[in-house]
Amino acid sequence: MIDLEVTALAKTFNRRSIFRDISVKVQSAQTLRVIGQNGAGKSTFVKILAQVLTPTSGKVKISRDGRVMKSHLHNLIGFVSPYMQLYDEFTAEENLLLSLSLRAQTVDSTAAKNLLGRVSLGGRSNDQVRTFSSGMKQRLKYAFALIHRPPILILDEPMSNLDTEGIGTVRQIMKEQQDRGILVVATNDHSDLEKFDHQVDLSGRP
Amino acid sequence: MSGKIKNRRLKQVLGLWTTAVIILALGLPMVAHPSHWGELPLIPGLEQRARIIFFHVPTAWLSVIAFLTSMWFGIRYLRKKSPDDDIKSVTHAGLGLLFCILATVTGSIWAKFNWGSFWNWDPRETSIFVLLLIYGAYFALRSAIDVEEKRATLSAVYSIIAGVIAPFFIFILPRITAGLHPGSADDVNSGPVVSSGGMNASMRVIFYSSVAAFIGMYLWMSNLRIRATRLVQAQELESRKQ
Amino acid sequence: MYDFLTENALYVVLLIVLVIWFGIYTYLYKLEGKLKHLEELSKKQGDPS
Amino acid sequence: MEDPRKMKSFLVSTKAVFLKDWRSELRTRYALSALVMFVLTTIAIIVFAFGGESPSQEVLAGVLWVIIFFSGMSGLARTFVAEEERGTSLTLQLLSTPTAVLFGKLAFNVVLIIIVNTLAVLLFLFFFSTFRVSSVGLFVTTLALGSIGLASASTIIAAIIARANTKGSLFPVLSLPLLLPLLMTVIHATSLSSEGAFFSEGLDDFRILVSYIGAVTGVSYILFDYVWKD
Repeated sequence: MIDLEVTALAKTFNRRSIFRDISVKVQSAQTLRVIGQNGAGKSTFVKILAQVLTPTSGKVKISRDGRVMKSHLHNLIGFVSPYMQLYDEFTAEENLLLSLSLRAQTVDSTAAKNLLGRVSLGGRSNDQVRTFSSGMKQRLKYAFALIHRPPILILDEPMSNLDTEGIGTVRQIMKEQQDRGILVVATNDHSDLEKFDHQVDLSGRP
Repeated sequence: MSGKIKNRRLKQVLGLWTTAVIILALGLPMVAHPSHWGELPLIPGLEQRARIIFFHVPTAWLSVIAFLTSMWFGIRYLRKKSPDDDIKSVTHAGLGLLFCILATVTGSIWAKFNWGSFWNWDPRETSIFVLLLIYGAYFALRSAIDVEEKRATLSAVYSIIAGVIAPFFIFILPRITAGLHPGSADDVNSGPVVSSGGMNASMRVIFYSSVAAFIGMYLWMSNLRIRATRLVQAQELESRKQ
Repeated sequence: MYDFLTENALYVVLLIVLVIWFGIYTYLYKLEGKLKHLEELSKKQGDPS
Repeated sequence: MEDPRKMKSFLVSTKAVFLKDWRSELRTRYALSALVMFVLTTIAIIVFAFGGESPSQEVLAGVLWVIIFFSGMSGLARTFVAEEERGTSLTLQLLSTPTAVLFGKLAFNVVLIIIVNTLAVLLFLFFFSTFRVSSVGLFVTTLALGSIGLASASTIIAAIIARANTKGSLFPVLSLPLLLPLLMTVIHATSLSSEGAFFSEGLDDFRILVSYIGAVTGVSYILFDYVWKD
C-alpha cells in the first residue's frame, strides 16, 4: 500500500510563481493525470513529485502501509521523461545495473536482461547507449525506471519518440503499474491516459 | 509622522557626530607626554601617521562584520527561502567589499610612507587580501548564475564555506612572517595599539566614537541600498508580468 | 604659500577630508529623499484604489 | 546514519558512485589526460623558465604546489561538470542520495589527485636534481594530506560551479581563497621536509591540515543538499 499526498505545493522561478496551492492525494491502484499548456509547469511539478526539485513551499508526503517515508524516497519512484539522459558511455545493461548498485540493491543481471527483452532491446543490451536512436533511448528509459520495481511510476510525455510498437509496450506497462501502485502521467495528449482517478490542471494558474 | 521626523533627526545627529569625530581625530595635537584631556600620545615611529587608526581600523573591522552579516542572511535564506534575505545578504557583501577596498587602499598608502613599500605581505595585509579574494569570488559566482533562486542558494553556500575556512588563517598567518603591523603582538615599537597600552583615554574615546560613526554610516548605507534593490526588483517583476 | 602648506599640512588634510565627508553626506541625504519619493510612488501603484 | 542498515546502504551507494565515475573515466580518459598533460607542460615551462639556475628549496617547494594546484584546477571539476553538461545530473538525483553522490565523487577526486600528484612529484624529482626530500615520511604525509585537502575543497566548489553558466573560468577563482590556508601549510611542511626536519616538527602543520579536511568535509556534508537539488 502506497500513498502520495501533495499539500499546498508552490514553486517560484525567478521570483515568479509557476504554480501555487496545489493539493492532491493519490492512493495505491490509482492514477494521476497532470495537464497544462507548454510552460505551465508540468515538468516542474513531476520533478518535485520525483524528489529531484525542492518546492518553494508545500509538501510531498509519501507513505507506505500508513508509515510516512522520510529518506531514500528515490527508491520508491520510477521516472521517465524526454529530458532525462542515460549514461552514454555505458551499455544498456550496464545502465540498468548501475541503477541497482547506486540504489544499494542486489545487482541482478537476469532481471535486467528480461526487462530489456520486454522493451525490445534484448539484442542490443551490450551496445553503448551512444549508438542508440532516440526511440531506443526512450524505450531503455522505461527499463531503467522499472528495474527496481518502484511502487510509484512518474511519466512525463510518455509517448514521445516512440513508434507504434513502443506505444503498445508503454500502454501495457502503464496498465500493470495501475494494478501495482501509483501511476502519474504528465501529458497534453488526452489519449495517453483516458481513464484516471485524479487530475491536476496547471493551465491558467498564476 | 513622528517616526519620519525622528528618522531625519537621527541622520542629522549622525552627520554632526561624524563631523565632530573627523575634526577631533585630525585636529587634536599630539604630544610626547599627554597630561590632560584632548592631547593625543605621540607614538615613536608612527607620529602623525598614527591618526590613520581612526579611519583605517574601523573600515577593516566593518569589512569583517559585513562579511559575517552577509553570511548570516545567507544562512537565513537557506532556511526560509525568502528573497528579501538574499537582498540583504548581497547588500552587506557589497558594502563589505567597499569597506574592504577602502581598508586596503588606506592601509597600503600608509604602508608606503611608513614601511617604504605599498605591500609587504604582513599577516594583516595577507588576511585583508584573502577577504578581498573571497568577496571577489562571491560576486564572480553571483554574476555567473541567471536563475535568482539558484544564485541566492549557491552564493549563500559559498559564503558559509568561506566563513568556515577563514578562521584557519588565524593559525597559519603567524607562521608565514613576523608582523610589521602596529598592533601585532610582537610589534617592538608600539605593542598592540588597540587592545592595550598605546592609546590614552582621549584617543580611545575618539577611536570608539569613530567606530560608532562608521557603524551608523554603514547601517544607513545598507538600509538605502536594500530599499533601492527592493524597488528595482519589484519593478523588474512588474515588467516581466506584462 | 608653500611654507604655510607644509606647516599646516594637517589642517589642509582636515579640510579636504571634511569637504569629502560633506559630499558623501549630502549625496546620501538626497538619495534618502529620492528613495522615499519612489517608495511612495510604488506604494500608490501597488493599491489600485 | 545511526541505523546500521542505512549506514551500509550509504557505503554501498557511495562505492557505486565512485565505481561509476571511475569506469566512465577509464572509458573516456577525459580528466586524467587533461591533468597529466597539464603537469607535463607546466613542468616543461618551468624547466625552461629557470634555465640553468638552481633555485632554493623553498622556491622549489612553492613551485611544486603551484603545479599541483593548477593541475587540480584543470581536472577536479570534471566529475560534476560532466554530469551537468551531459544532462545526467537528473538521472543521478533519481538514483541516489545526495550524501552518497558527494562522498562518491569526493573519493573519485581523491584518487585522481593522488595519482596526478605522485606523477608530478616523480617528474619534479627527475627534472630538478637540486630538489631534495630529506625526510621522506614528512614529505609523503604532507603530500597525502595535501591531496586529500585539495580534493575535499575542490569537490564542493566543483558542485557549485557545475550549476553556474561559466563553469571553467570560475573554478580557480572560487577555489583559491578556500585553498590558500591549505597551500600555505603544505608549502611550509614541504620546505621543512627538504631541510631534513624531524617528523615531529611537521605535527603542527599536520594538525592544521587534518582539521582543515574535517571542517571542509563537514560543511560540504551539511550544505551539499542545497547545491545538489534546485
